Amino acid sequence: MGVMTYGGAALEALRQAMAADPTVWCVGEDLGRGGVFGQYKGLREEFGPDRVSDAPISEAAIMAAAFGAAMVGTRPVVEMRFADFALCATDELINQIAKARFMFGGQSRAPMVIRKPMGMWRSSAAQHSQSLESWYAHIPGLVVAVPSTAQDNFSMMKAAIEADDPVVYLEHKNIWANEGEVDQAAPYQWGTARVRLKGGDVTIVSWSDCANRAEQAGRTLAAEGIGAEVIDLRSLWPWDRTAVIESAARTGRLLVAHESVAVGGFGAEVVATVVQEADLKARPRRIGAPRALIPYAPNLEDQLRVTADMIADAARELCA
Amino acid sequence: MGVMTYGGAALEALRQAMAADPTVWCVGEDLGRGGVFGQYKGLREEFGPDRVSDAPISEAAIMAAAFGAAMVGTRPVVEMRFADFALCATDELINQIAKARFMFGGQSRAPMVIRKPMGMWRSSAAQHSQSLESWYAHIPGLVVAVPSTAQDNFSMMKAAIEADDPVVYLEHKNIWANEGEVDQAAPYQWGTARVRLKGGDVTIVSWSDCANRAEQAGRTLAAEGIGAEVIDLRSLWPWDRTAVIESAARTGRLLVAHESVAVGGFGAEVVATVVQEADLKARPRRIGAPRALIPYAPNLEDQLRVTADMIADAARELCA
Amino acid sequence: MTQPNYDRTRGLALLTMMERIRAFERQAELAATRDQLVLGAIHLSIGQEACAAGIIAALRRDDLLLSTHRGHGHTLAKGADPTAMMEELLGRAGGCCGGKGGSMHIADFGVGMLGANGVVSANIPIGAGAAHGIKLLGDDRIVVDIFGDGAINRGPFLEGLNWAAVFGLPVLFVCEDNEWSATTRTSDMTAGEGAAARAKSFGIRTEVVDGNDVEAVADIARDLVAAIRRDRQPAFLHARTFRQGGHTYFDPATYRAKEEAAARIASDDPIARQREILLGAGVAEADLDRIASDAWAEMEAALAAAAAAPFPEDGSVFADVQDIGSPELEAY
Amino acid sequence: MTQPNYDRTRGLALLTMMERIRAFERQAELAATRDQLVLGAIHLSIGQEACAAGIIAALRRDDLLLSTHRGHGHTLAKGADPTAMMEELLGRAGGCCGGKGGSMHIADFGVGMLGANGVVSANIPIGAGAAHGIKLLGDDRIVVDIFGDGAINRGPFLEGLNWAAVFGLPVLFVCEDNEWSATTRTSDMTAGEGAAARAKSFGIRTEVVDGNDVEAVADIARDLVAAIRRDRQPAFLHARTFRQGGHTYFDPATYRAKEEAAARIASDDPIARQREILLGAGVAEADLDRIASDAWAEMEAALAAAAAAPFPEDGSVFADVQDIGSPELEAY
Ligand SMILES: Cc1ncc(C[n+]2csc(CCOP(=O)(O)OP(=O)(O)O)c2C)c(N)n1
Ligand SMILES: Cc1ncc(C[n+]2csc(CCOP(=O)(O)OP(=O)(O)O)c2C)c(N)n1
Ligand SMILES: [Mg+2]
Ligand SMILES: [Mg+2]
Repeated sequence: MGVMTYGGAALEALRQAMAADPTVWCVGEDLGRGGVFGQYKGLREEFGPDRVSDAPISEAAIMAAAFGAAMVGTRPVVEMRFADFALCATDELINQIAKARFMFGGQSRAPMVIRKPMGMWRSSAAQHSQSLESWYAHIPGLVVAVPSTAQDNFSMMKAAIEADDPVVYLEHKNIWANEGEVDQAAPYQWGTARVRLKGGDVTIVSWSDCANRAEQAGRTLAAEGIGAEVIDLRSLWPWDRTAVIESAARTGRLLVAHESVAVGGFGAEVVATVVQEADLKARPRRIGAPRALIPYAPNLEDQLRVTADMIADAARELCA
Repeated sequence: MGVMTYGGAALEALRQAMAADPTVWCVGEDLGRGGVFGQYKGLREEFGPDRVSDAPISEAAIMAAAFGAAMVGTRPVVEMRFADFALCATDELINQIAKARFMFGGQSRAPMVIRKPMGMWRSSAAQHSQSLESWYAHIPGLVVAVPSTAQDNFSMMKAAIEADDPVVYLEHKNIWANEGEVDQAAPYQWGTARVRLKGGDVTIVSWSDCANRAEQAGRTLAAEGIGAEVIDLRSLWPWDRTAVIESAARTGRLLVAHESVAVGGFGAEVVATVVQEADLKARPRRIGAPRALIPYAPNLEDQLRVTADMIADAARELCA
Repeated sequence: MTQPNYDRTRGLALLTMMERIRAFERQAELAATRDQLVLGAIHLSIGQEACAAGIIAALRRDDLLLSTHRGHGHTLAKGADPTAMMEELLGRAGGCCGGKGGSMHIADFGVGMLGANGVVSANIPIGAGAAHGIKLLGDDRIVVDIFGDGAINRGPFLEGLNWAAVFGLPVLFVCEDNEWSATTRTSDMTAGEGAAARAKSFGIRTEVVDGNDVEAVADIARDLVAAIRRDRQPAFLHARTFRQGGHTYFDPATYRAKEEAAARIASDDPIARQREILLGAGVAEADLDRIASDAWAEMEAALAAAAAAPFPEDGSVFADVQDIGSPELEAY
Repeated sequence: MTQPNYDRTRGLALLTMMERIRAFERQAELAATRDQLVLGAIHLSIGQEACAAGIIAALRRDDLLLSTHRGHGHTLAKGADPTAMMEELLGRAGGCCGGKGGSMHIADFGVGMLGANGVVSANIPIGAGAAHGIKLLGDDRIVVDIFGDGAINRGPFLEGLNWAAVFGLPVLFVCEDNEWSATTRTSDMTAGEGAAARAKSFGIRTEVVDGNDVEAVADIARDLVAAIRRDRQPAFLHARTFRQGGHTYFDPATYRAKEEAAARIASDDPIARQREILLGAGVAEADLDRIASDAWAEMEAALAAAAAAPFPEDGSVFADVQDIGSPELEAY
């Protein structure tokens, strides 16, 4: 146990994996200097430039080359810098990496971790702020990780590197410095949610940084006597249908909150799945961003933010 | 009025728009010879090579160059050949085209029609068969068209070319030859569904070719005395929330069917929206493809197909 | 007039491989047109056999190969079993991809063939990446990465070549230039002097070869492969050939004058040219004919076997999607 | 030692523009560091002012310009109002993009500046497309499309240049080579001889210029712009310059020796160089100093005005998303 930051926890997991397995390597722009958010700090010094590889500004080639190297038996960790730039490598991820094993009849694997820092972060504007986790959840062949705490960014990074599937690994840019206790021995199982708070009145489902806001809302509600069960999905594929359905069936009320655009967001999947499997006491609710683009001005950016207050308000309405 | 094919109707709408407006032009690979599915047949002869432009195999440049040309006042119709290849131009569509007007504070427009023939079609396998309409519905700035009939492929193509927004125009590859009556004067309003069949027992929502299968299912059900209201959304953004909510509230039963992968599909959005606004008699249902990749072998391909029988079966279960 | 020290054994082997490829392609075409056993598109390499045969003759079995939608010839040359290949085209369980990939995704990892690709140009940086993996693993294999003339107009061409040169990777890029990009003349859509000029701008050793002269292809490929294996640096080969048929088997190629193709076929068919060379080297015509008829018989048998082979089990559609998370959700 | 027919008026105008750009950048930096009024990243073009001033001096106001994340200088040179630009950096309602774009998306369509771009290389084919549009509309404008040295390693570089050459489009591509790609030396990640060699491989007329010599930049730009306007064919300019500061205003650039930058700044600052030329041409030092102090005062006032300007109305976040379909759904 020990306190780590969200960013530092993933760095430590990566460091340990690289020390344990010589086929693990990282590639991306500026990694030699530690990466834009320091996620690779010190790794070049420890493992050398071949295993902590700089790259040309060529997201498509970073993705494709890492895939080629994965097919021959290495285990690349791919850095996309901002999730938005990963769109420059969409054919590579969707048409190649996600499909290769299947379309070649099981002859190949793509054990890759594809890191795409996402989310709103201090006036980064429309091309540096997106959250597209629902896209990846829709694509067969991909695993989708959305860790929200230092503990999970340690255990899930470890699991992602160990996985033989391509893992789209979405860290939230706003919480690199968040601190938390990390038990390095804690097991992680894909598709298991973490119950952040227990409660009997309303089930609040969330992930990524929004799960932190949901927990905060849950604490506020608890102080008011409303028992919110706050579930952090942690991975969107696979996702913990069982935990969510069981909880929603028990509380009879479901609220899903995420930072990304509500229309076509993964919240819709959660709601649609639950209502197919359980009867609720109240109509379920989703909170997400309006279908608007992310602006630069701080006050405008705030218009699109999903806050703990909004989550608490919606939960209160649901329980009213 | 007159009979047209689904493919021919869009061709005629495009021809008329080009004749009426000299700023409308088309660009894509092999267009000079009519396009891979004949969607541009005869246009080069009529309008010349500048306005029916071949292109290098450069989807990213086709998209970006058309966007640049749109910013200076032309109205490009962009051909992506197979929706899958459009993934080579994802940054261009999502980070550039969808965002430009907003991030430049309203200074620019991107009046573009981006044609992406989609869907399963005779053993085209994993890289030539995808349906990713839910992706585009999730992206602010984009209009998403999913026409299913000759009439709609005429009226919606016309409306798409007239629109000042970028329209992702998803035709289904399997139905180019489907015939239907086309009233060229029929008005089309974005975000209005077409009620294919009226009925009081169950609401079936669908779009694209799957709407044809849903209608077929509805006819079968009608013969059995089950009144299915079959709603063809026609566009996914905007989409006809009002019609769907009203119908589902009336029938009390909701089934959504689409060809694309169910997990994270737009069917989830429809279900989640309805249950937030209406109380149903039965738990709603979605039918979509499993989260599996599209195979080559015909019998395997059939495993992923959503058929009229499946839709009818689900509707019967819902009404039981 | 063949050189005095002409290597007949190699010459015959090259012809044999070309005949086998052509016979495979003709049988595949029959499977599609006569037998209606192929539903998806297939892209034939008739007229381009010298590239496959000549280049891949220079490789070891453990070397790696990546190819395009027009990849049957390359796959066969790398050593894949024609029956398994034909089964793949027919979507059968015994196909080299279990019937899941079909013609455009044909692959046989057992012989180092890491897949045909349905997305033009996509295999270029993936191949560079396979070479990157080899470099990290530290062995002495090399990669051959084949693509068409149309592929040089997509970004992955630039990104893949730059990558290979920057990291010093053992990969031979081959532009198999058949002059056509589907129904468009590639030259109409390509600026500058094309593939070789672009490759040189990355500082990569670049050679141009008559891609219908299988001996010339084999010679230059041998040199380039040896240099790559020794120096661990990329190289580039621009092989000029000609697509004798349509883009797909069902494309009648009405957009080009029939005479154009006919003249090229008559004057510049790689198999006919190699037969001439071998006749000049004293090989009996009957021996050459036997090579052709053996190849034909082999591929006829491959098609017959494939046509009789079972389709995949329905449930296999859920296999090999991924380990984590079930692709099959009962709910839908 | 200036040439006898040296054009002092032009020389002073070029200096003035460079001083204005530098003053704008310094004020922007103060806004970020001293005043904490800029939340997002800003990328300063200090040391690179000669490219902006020299190239854009050759343009008409109705010509078009596209730029990158490091686009303040280009935008100012094209004629944008510095107060509106500063307001944009501070996210204010009066910003040239209404506060929605910020530094990385700065644009002023009124003066033909079609936007900075946050995605490296993305503006290359978009600029080619703007020229394509001009060709279709049939007028005589031209497009200047500026990008960095790092951008030549992304696919859009190839696709955009090929496009412009194939379609014969009036566009001047400018690689403003400051030697750095964020924290990486571009030369370490770039194969071959770089930008000019690649451009030539597309058969595009290509020139290389000392990008810190504003007179040389202006001369070559004038020639290239005239040729493009006349011949309606693309051209390429590789301008060598140097990024004096970090990648963003908050990057201390610890990855390069302080002495390296210091030496370059001392010996090769474009403003200092142009002052030398003008002094040599007999302009009084006091006149040159006045140009600098006027520029400083202008930009100080721009920052003061911007800092006092109102933020956008909250509701404007829903404006200009699209016409069809409301961005604001009450349900969520
Ligand atoms: C990215 C992409 N765009 C378009 C296509 C459609 N397409 C398939 S083959 C082909 C022509 C390719 O030409 P070339 O690279 O010269 O290969 P060839 O077919 O001549 O072997 C095209 C455009 C594709 N498969 N992928
Ligand atoms: C596609 C993409 N990848 C990565 C980045 C992150 N990034 C921003 S600027 C930059 C360096 C660009 O170098 P160069 O093109 O030389 O321009 P300069 O910053 O030197 O002006 C990088 C890598 C980006 N904006 N877009
Ligand atoms: Mg070709
Ligand atoms: Mg630079």
